[in-house]
Amino acid sequence: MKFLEYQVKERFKAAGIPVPDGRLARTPDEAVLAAGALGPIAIKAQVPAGGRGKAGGIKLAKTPMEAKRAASEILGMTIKGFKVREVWCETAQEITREFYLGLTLDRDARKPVLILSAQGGMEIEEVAESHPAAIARLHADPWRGPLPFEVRDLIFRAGLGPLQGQLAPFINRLYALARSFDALTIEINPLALTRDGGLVATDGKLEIDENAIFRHKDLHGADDSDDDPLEAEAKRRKLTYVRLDGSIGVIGNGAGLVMNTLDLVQREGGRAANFLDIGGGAKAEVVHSALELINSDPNVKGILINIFGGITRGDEVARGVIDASRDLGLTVPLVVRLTGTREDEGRRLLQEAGITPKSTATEAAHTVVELAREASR
Amino acid sequence: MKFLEYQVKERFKAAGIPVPDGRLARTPDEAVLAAGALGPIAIKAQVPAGGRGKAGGIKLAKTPMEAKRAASEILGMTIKGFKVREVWCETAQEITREFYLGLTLDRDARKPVLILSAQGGMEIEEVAESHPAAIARLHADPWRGPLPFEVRDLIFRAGLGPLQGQLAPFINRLYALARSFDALTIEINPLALTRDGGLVATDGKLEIDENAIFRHKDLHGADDSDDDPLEAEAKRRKLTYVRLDGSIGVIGNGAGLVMNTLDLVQREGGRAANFLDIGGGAKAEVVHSALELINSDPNVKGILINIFGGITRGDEVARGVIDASRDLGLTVPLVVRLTGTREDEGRRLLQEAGITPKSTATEAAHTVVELAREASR
Amino acid sequence: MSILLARASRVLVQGLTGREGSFHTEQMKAYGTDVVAGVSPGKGGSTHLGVPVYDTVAEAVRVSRAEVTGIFVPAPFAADAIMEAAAAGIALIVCITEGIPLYDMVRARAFVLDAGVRLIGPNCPGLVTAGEAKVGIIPNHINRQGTVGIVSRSGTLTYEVIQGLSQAGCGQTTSVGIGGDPILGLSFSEVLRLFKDDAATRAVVMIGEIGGSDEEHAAEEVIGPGFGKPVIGFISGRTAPPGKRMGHAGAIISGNTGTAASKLQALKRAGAEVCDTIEEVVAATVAAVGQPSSAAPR
Amino acid sequence: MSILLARASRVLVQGLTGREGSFHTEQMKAYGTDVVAGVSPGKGGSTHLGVPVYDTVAEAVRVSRAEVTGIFVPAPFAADAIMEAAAAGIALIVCITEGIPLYDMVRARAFVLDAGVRLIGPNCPGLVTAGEAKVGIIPNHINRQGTVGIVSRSGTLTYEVIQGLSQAGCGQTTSVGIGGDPILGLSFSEVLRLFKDDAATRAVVMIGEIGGSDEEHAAEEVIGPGFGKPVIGFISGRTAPPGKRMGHAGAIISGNTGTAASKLQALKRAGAEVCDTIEEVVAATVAAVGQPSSAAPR
Repeated sequence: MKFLEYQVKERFKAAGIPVPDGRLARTPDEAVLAAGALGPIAIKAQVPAGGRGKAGGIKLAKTPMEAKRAASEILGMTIKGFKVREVWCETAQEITREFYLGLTLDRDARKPVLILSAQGGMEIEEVAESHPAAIARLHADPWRGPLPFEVRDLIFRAGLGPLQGQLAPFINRLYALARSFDALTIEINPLALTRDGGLVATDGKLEIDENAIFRHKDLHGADDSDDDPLEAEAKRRKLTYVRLDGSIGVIGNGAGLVMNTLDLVQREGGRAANFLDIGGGAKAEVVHSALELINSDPNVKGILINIFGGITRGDEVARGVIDASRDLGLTVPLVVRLTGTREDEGRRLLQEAGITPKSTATEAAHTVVELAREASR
Repeated sequence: MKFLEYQVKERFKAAGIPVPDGRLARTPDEAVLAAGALGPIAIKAQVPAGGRGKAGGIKLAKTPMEAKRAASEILGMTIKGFKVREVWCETAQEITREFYLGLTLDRDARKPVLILSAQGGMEIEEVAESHPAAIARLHADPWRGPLPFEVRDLIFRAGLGPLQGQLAPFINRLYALARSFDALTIEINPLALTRDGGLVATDGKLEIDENAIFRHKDLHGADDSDDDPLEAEAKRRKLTYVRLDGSIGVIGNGAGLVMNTLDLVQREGGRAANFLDIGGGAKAEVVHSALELINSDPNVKGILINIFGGITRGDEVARGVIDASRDLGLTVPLVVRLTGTREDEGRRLLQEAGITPKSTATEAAHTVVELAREASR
Repeated sequence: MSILLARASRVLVQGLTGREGSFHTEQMKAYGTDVVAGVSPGKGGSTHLGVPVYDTVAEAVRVSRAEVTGIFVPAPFAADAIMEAAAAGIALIVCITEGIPLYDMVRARAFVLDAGVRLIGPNCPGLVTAGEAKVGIIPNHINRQGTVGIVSRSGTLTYEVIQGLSQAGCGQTTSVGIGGDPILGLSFSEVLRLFKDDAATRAVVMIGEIGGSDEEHAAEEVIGPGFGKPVIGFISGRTAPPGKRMGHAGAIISGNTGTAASKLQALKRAGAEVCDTIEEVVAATVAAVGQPSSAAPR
Repeated sequence: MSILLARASRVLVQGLTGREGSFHTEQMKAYGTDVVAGVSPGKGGSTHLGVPVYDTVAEAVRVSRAEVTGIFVPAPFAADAIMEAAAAGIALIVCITEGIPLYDMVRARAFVLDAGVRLIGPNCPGLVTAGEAKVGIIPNHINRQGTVGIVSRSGTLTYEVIQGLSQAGCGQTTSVGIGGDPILGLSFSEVLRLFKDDAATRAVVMIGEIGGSDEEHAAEEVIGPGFGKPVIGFISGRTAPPGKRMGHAGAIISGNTGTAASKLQALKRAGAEVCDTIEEVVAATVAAVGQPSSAAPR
């Protein structure tokens, strides 16, 4: 789950991490009110994507009139596919230096890692590549968290020793926030040193582990798929779905198998319209729901279902396919490959319903690409 | 730092551990009001000591009139040297079983240990000795705390598996409370199972690590020395003081050395009037303050100062002794033994002030006992 | 011979009485696995599917002397189940459960490491020593006893490879699905080292996927001239669009490592034979082990 | 020879620039200790008492190759200082600080144990290898080189014994004050084992006190026929009134151990010579090592 900048800053503030004063505006007039209340402000497009600045999604406004003009320009823009519906108006900061502070899970080290750099701002990834020594890292023990001496050491290694007293609580609060929200990634960038010597989080990112959402049922993040009705619908159906740019609808169980199915479709000269993983142990209704979703995509010219059951049972899959075929009145060719747990029963059910399953994924991919090509002629 | 029952229960309640409803009463009339509001109540003397029940400090009252009589009897009692100034009036519980749940620091294991027994109540120490298997223990890793499976295992080992769902949160909250208050000991005894199937803490104890008081500056515990003016005064002066029943005032640095000085005084036929450890690195003012305290004790017939300086410096001690002798106009014999760091300077200062220090503790103990005996004649 | 699991292994099932636990315990028993105990807190003292049930793993291990556990408990409780097994002295933990919060796994993995215990998974299909025993959910009928070791990050692709090899007459020693989550127990490197030391294993098939850099590390640290056995490699997700997430966070592409290209290159550099399809994997493996194993399929 | 500390030991001081740190660093240097670095966060790059100061222990160790540290930082920060030293690869940590919260110490001690590092203290006087080096606050002039090892829980009583022995012409190998806190690093058992293996140590004086059961454990586990050297024991606090205890938890855990009687009995049973006064300890030790050491006092 991802969050918009202002949602992240609300959480920072609640966790004791200073952020600039700000207000949300959905219209240019609301931005005028914000400028009236706050003085000179930065007006920032609220979209769940990076690179807003370069796209013109951030503007400074010294007066309410300037705020109106800037907000008018930004509201309604499309940035990386996301329409700007809200802007965050916050007190403009007099910044003397910009740092980077982030936390992510390092899958190789299998630990959370805190990252601190005296060279913050937009180019942090470039810094990481060109001056790796400018990026100080601290792998926290997952039980102990970052200890005071480790945080001190991190700060001195980043060359920020003189700011130790101010930075250490920032780092501890960031870690506590990450833990309490099961954050996969949390970033303060830039972490700004202002003219008056204070530290303030002028931008932030937060992404929460979807697996841990059951612990955070009251959290509402950014809807990062609201501009794609199919992705939104898939989310509602709790299906792991990603839209792609081809014409073969792909349904499978297990990310590796689905990814491999995409590869096979491409080898056969086709291109997948989507990635859809029904996961392990899916019931007939899930298969039904997945087929219904794919069938509603006008780009789809053929559907490939590739199931190798372990925890998923062949009979459940077959029932879902049969019911969906009957209920949906499919007009595009459907190719099913079914093997694994309860394979015999599943295949028998399919045969009885007039669907002949393929026995290998390659054969199934070949057939669906062929049939889709014929159907399109 | 120790707490009275009602102070402990306030903390339990704040930590989510259920306790009976109750009110504090300082007069029999307040107890009447409590009985009016709560119905049948238990009236319990609030003193920082165990064994109240046997001493008659706990009575049941079914009516306000009974409450008045019971409170009149209990208020003003003296239990283990503590005068009863307050009673806690709480809703009488219909108890079907009594368990024991406690936490302490196990110095041998060097870990916190949770203790759970299905046989709670007053006789828990006897149970520990006669049926050690009836006492289940869990040594928690100090970083991880008790993990869910460990708590489950503790409950099953105590034979309380059927109450697992209710007990586990109790145990977790008790541990969290101990950690957040730096508790050396925390106990729920009895932990009562009531007729309606609920668990409630009907009595509790809490003792906090004095070394961690700097983290809990807003905490106010039971003043467990308020009946001894000298102990109260020592507390105000931040001196480690324990009143004993002899006549030789003893001042030393380091608990081991002071304890050994008590042993030596006894060997020489005297008895110490107190234990007073000025600790490591004491300044002249601390020595002055300690001497002033001991001199104010009418039981003291002779004073023995035994200092072996490591982090404590002989010159500082000497200055404190000299200033105090001058300011206080001591009327009882004073014997000083001084050696260790800056011994020469300290001894020289004392000599100049007319005090001849002894060089061994045995000699000093012998001398002070002799002089005190002579002075008492 | 084989690695990690054998006919004599005494197996515990955590979450035995649940729906998945019950179904797959029956399958494991049908395959010949010696399931000696189950754990379901509060159901201690009962029997389920002919297996005695205990309240805690500690008690189950004390009584049954189980050495291996298969975990089928729901995701919110699975990390705790892993740690319970590690603390009770289980030597090999196989966690099938999918969807465990990553911070839970980070802690559980540190715990397991401290305890010196092996963990496979989570979010994995488990492992089979062909013809001997199975812990997990790999379908029984596809395995065939032989000389090929399999290690894979993908559950379902593992089945593809096993089935393909078995149908080609090329059996397996042990097939290990290490799981697709970002935070895992055993890595490719660790399983490959075990195969290296297993006399019965004559070739190893390694099925990776995009994300992370475990494949790269295995290529650099383990595969190579010293490995002494042919390694046939395959990476799925080559046509996945960069940056989009594919189900497991494991497929997030990070930095320059983690891409299919980086992994394929590392495998080639280490001397592994890299294939484009599962069919090619099967063909290359059959060629590598000489002739099809003569053992009967089961 | 000696244990734990020698003339060649490279010593770091944490809290070097503080009042106590400064005073005792001067004393340590005066005794001949090789103080190679100090740590005071924020003062890195400066020099204090001729010793280079660093911001972190990691940096100090990297540059100075310090192996032993003496900690003189205030109680609220001392547990963190201990862990910093352990993480930086220091082999022996000596924590003088008094008044460290017990939960802090419980955690720090677990950390130190995980790191495989030795900790002496806290709330201890440190140690001296007579004539070679000192870390801590034991007065310099009382030590005399010889053949007696001393291990003690009491700070000031340690000085009594050292001085008594030295004045009787009976020098020491190493004198170790393990500290009087409930949660300690090295126990009596561990130090006694070191003395057992030290060829130069011909007898050991052990100064215990009431509370805990470290003395009992040492008597049962280490002292005894296998120890091979005379042990002279002393327990202080025999006339101390029993503590005012709240609750039962402490009694459930420690039962009847911890009293002076229990400790004296355990020591006697193990064959230690138990004394009533420090003078008796000195006399018994002189008798045990035969004749006074001939080394000059220093």
